[in-house]
Amino acid sequence: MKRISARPTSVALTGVAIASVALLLTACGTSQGGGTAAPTTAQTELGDMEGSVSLLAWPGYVEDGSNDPTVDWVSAFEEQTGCTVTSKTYGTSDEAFSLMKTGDYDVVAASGDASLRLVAAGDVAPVNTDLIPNYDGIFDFLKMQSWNSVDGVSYGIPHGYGANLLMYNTEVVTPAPTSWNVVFDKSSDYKGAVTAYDSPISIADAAVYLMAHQPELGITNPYALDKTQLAASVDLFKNQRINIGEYWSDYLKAVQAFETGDTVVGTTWQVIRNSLAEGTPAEVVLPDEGATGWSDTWMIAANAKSPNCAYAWLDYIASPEANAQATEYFGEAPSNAGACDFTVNPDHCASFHAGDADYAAQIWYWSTPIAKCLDGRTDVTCTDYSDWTTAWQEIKG
Amino acid sequence: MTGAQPAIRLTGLTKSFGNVNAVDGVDLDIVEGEFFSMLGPSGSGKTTVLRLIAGFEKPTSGTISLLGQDVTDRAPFDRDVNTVFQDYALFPHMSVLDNVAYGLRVRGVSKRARYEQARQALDTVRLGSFVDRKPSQLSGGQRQRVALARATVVQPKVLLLDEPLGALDLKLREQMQVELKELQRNLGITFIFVTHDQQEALTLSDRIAVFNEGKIEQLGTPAEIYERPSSPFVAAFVGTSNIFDDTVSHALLGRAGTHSVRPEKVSVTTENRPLAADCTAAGTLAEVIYVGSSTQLIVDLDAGTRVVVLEQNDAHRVATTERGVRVTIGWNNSDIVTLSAPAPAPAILAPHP
Amino acid sequence: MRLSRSARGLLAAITAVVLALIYLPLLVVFVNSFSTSQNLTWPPPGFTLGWWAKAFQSDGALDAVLTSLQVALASTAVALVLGTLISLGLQRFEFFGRDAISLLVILPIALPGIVTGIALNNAFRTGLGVQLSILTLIIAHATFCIVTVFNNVIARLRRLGTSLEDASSDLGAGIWTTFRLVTFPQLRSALFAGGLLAFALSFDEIIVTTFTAGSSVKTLPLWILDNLFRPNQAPVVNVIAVVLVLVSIIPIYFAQRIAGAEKVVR
Amino acid sequence: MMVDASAPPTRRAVVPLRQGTIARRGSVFLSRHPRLRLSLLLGAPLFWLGLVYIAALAALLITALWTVDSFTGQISQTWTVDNIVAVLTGSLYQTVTLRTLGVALLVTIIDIVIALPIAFYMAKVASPRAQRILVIAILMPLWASYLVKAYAWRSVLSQGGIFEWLVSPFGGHSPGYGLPATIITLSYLWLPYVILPIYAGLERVPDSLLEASGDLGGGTWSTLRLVVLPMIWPAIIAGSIFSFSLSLGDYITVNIVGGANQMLGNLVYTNVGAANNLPLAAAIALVPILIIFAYLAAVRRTGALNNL
Repeated sequence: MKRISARPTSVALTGVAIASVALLLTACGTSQGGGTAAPTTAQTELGDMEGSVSLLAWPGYVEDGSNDPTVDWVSAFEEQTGCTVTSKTYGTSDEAFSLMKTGDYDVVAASGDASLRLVAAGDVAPVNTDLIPNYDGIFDFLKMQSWNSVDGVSYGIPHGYGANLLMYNTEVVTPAPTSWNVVFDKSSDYKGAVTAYDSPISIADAAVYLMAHQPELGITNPYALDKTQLAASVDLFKNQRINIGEYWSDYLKAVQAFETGDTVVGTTWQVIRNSLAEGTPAEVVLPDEGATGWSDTWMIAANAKSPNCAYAWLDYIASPEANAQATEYFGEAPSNAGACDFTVNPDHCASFHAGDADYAAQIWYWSTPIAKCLDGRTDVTCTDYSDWTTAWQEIKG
Repeated sequence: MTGAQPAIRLTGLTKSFGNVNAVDGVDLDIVEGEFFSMLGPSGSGKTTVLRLIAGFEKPTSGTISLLGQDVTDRAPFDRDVNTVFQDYALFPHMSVLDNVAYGLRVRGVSKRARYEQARQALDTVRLGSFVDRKPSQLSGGQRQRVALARATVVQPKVLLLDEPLGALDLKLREQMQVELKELQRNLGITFIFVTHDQQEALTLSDRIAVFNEGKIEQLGTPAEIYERPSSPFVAAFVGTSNIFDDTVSHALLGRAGTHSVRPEKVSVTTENRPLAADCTAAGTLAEVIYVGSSTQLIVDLDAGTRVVVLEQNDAHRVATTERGVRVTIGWNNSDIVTLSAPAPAPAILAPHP
Repeated sequence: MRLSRSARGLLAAITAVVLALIYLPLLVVFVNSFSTSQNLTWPPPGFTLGWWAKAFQSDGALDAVLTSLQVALASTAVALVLGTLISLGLQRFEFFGRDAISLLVILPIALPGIVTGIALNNAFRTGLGVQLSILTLIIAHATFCIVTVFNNVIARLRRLGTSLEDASSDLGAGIWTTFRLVTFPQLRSALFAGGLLAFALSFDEIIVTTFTAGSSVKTLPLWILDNLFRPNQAPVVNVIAVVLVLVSIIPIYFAQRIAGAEKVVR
Repeated sequence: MMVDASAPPTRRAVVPLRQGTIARRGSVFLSRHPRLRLSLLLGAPLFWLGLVYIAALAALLITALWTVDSFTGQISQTWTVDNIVAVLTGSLYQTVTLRTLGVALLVTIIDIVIALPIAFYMAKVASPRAQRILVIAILMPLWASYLVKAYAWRSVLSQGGIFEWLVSPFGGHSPGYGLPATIITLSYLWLPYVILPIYAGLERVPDSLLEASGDLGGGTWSTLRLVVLPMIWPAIIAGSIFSFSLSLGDYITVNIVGGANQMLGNLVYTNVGAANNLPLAAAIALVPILIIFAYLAAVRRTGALNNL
């Protein structure tokens, strides 16, 4: 949902969603090595600052105080580096992809799907992490992952991440659930008060559940579903549908519904839990089956006009202070371990499980489902994002 | 009536709306300086002719000349004629003064000069003290005079008036008739006046064209039109007429054709009393209607037709007021008008004016 | 019409109830703008003026209002010109295809916004290969705003008839002069009313806007949409809405006065 | 005598008509060529509507006959009616179409029923002053953002919300989020757009007609039914076009208060906004287009199209 969910993380999801453009991923995906067009060499040393830098990011990743005077981490960067920041926000990954083609931007914050497309199209350059001192502070489990590197070459700096958790009303849902079964097999207990995230990508939530509960389906990656596996996931959601009160696509809706009691159980984000009015009887849990989640990456344009300022921005936004500000503002876990010392809320990192590698390991980060199975299977064709979209619409009916 | 060339010359003027000929081959010369009326019932084409002259409509065929110049294809703003509209069409957002000065304004006359002239024109119609009013603040008669001032201040060669008195009440209308005549005489410009009121046309005009079904039925001075109507239509439309068709004419007058006699030309007396008339007929008094200065008598003739008689209420009036009384009526041969066309049957009573 | 007392009373009562219903949600908005809840939950847990203070410091909101004003003014201006032209053409001329044209004018408002939105989006991007921008947004808005101007102007022209224009032309004014001095002054209030509706339509439009605005163009509805989903901004949005409602009294009041004044004159 | 005879006949120098200026010549030329005048008037707007709008619509409809290559994500321009067949035969689309149509019709009916008495009160009962205030009162909510109002209804209709609080003394309950909430909210949003044309229509009904009907013995109801209703019918239809078509294409309100329901707008939106499947979205968009065209064709004869 492009506008309905303008919050960056959800928009990021949309980005994932939109990138059913599978060609590049397929042809040049991680398993097969870097795209031919992509520059394979990164800058080796830094020069003088150019005086300005142009950023392309999800709304809210680059805040200069114009929306809220107290939310500003751009001014400090400008003072430190002398690089004046001009920023533009985008609404979908497709938009980001085509905007990068204009060559007007030095830096882009890309979601898991767009990032690889940009690499394959040669629009972004490898990033020499040696030139970014703050890279050292990034959690190791976020480095060199499939969505930010190609063939062992880093293409960017991780920004923030989060999981799609299970939230429940502690007064209604007892005992405290540890499994997604409260929203799937047992959802009828809470008829009319169950919620789910309104996006085709949510189908992966069911797939994660099925991985644990129906191993005979052979799901190994929730984003690589063949027809049978998709059908099983869809069935799970169709059974849930009759018990759904409403789907949510923006967290204000979710927050309100939990506060008023219109909703008692369903998928959520940590930030939603944290936004609930004090005294709301609701808790979140990362169920035993694991969960889906997201992670975004800062990248540098292949033909950046101001590569040095760009490097400076990547370093700055990865710094504990800035990383803390940006990720806390949007309610996601910071990527820099040191960020936890700089959050306004001292419990921010704890509540978002930042740096908890075990926790992070249970997260299946959003990827775009494509026909060529992401889990490496070659004997079947996987369902792609448009199949998922159709399926999701049919689930909603 | 000076100019050798007519102020307006219409040649074969035709205007069709769809397959209806609103104006059907009108040829007409209007002399410079005359007060010319176009008279006819509604739908007879008189207003369309006026709009054609003004340029609001384009003729289907035929030409219009203004002082010898062919203006058929000219736009209204390109013709030296001005119009006083039936609804006056005063600009509601302008003051009276601005309304009157409008024609001068679009001619590029300076503000001072045009206001000066407009004031003068308003003085002429005795509205000098109303210059700052809006048209909506004026009475009907005042608006009418503003419209006149507005149309005349630019000194048109020809002034077109489209039933300008139609919206006024009787008293005001009679007053305005006099004023119009005066104005025309003072300005010395050609007036073309459209009306369906025969009385008005007779009162004001130098000449009248009677319109019927898009054609000119008769053209002449008021006296000619009234005294010598050329057709049953004219006889019936202008004033009241007793129209005798072929059969009745035979019986009463002993001639063939259609004839008419004006009610006031018919004398009446009680039966058996002598009547000085070329021709007499006997009948019964059917109705007596008192109309103020005169009395209208309706007589059923033995010959089988009904005749209207108008008697002045003066000293000589025969006081025949009882219905059912036997009477003799009579008229002089010179008062019989031969109408060219056969009378429409049944043709007995013309509409009362 | 002579209505019985009870009938008049009933009508008045219905009107009052519906007005109350109309203002109930606005009251909620108003109250929430002072609520300490960040999530617009009811009943409000506490009172604060903080959102009002925040709203007036928000450059983003101010920029968005300015952008919306720009877009609404520009598209209203275009709609005024095009709407007037069409009305003059359709009302003052007889020709084949008039009905088709009036249907064409109505279509952009009659078809759902999402249809108009994706059609224009597709046409701009793939058909013409233009980048979406504030210009494409203005084009889109003007397209569906034409109808409000058209309706008001053509109704006025119909009522006006042609006699004033005839009179002007008769007095020697050319086509343009007649329009400038006679027709236009008579259309002014109709243009104002149509323009006001067009402005309101454009100012609050979100669906077509979503599909036709360039990514850097943030109109007020888009800003609101963005910010409604930031819990710490939602009450600020309420403040903006309250301010807009209050400010809107001014143009509506003037429109009413013009219309009222005309009614007296006629 | 009213004409001032003492004033000399005003024989001023005749001011000639201005000739020869360019504007003048243009006027003369144009007045001789009404077709040209017409094309000058309609040229720009028709260019705009035809090229910008109709061409865009046509292009969209053509797109419905193409497919998206799921491998490249590009639109492949091979002709196929698969999308249209899918929309026409798919049970999902049928269900959603019926739901959307039902919502739009209900919203329209509710709005008309509410608007009629208010508009009547405004136009025929209220004093001119009250009339002016009422018009302002009806117009003002239009300026509170659509989104803000939809969210306000979300708040009103929530559990423990104002609605619940108002009706619970009478044993009522909030309908919660779902289709009833959607209908309520949409009715609310479009109500001013329905009241205004009906009010304008009623204002055009002269009081003398109502009096004439009353004079001829028509009771209040028969006057309303036989005289007023036929006269304002076009205005009612005009209002209904707003509420009907705005409801038909809505996808935001149903997201906010509609619970788990989706309408046609959501299907279009999801396909174009998220799934990047413009051809399918275009095919779905055909449904509301057809419905609206059928509606317009049906109401055309009432003259409502001239009364929007």
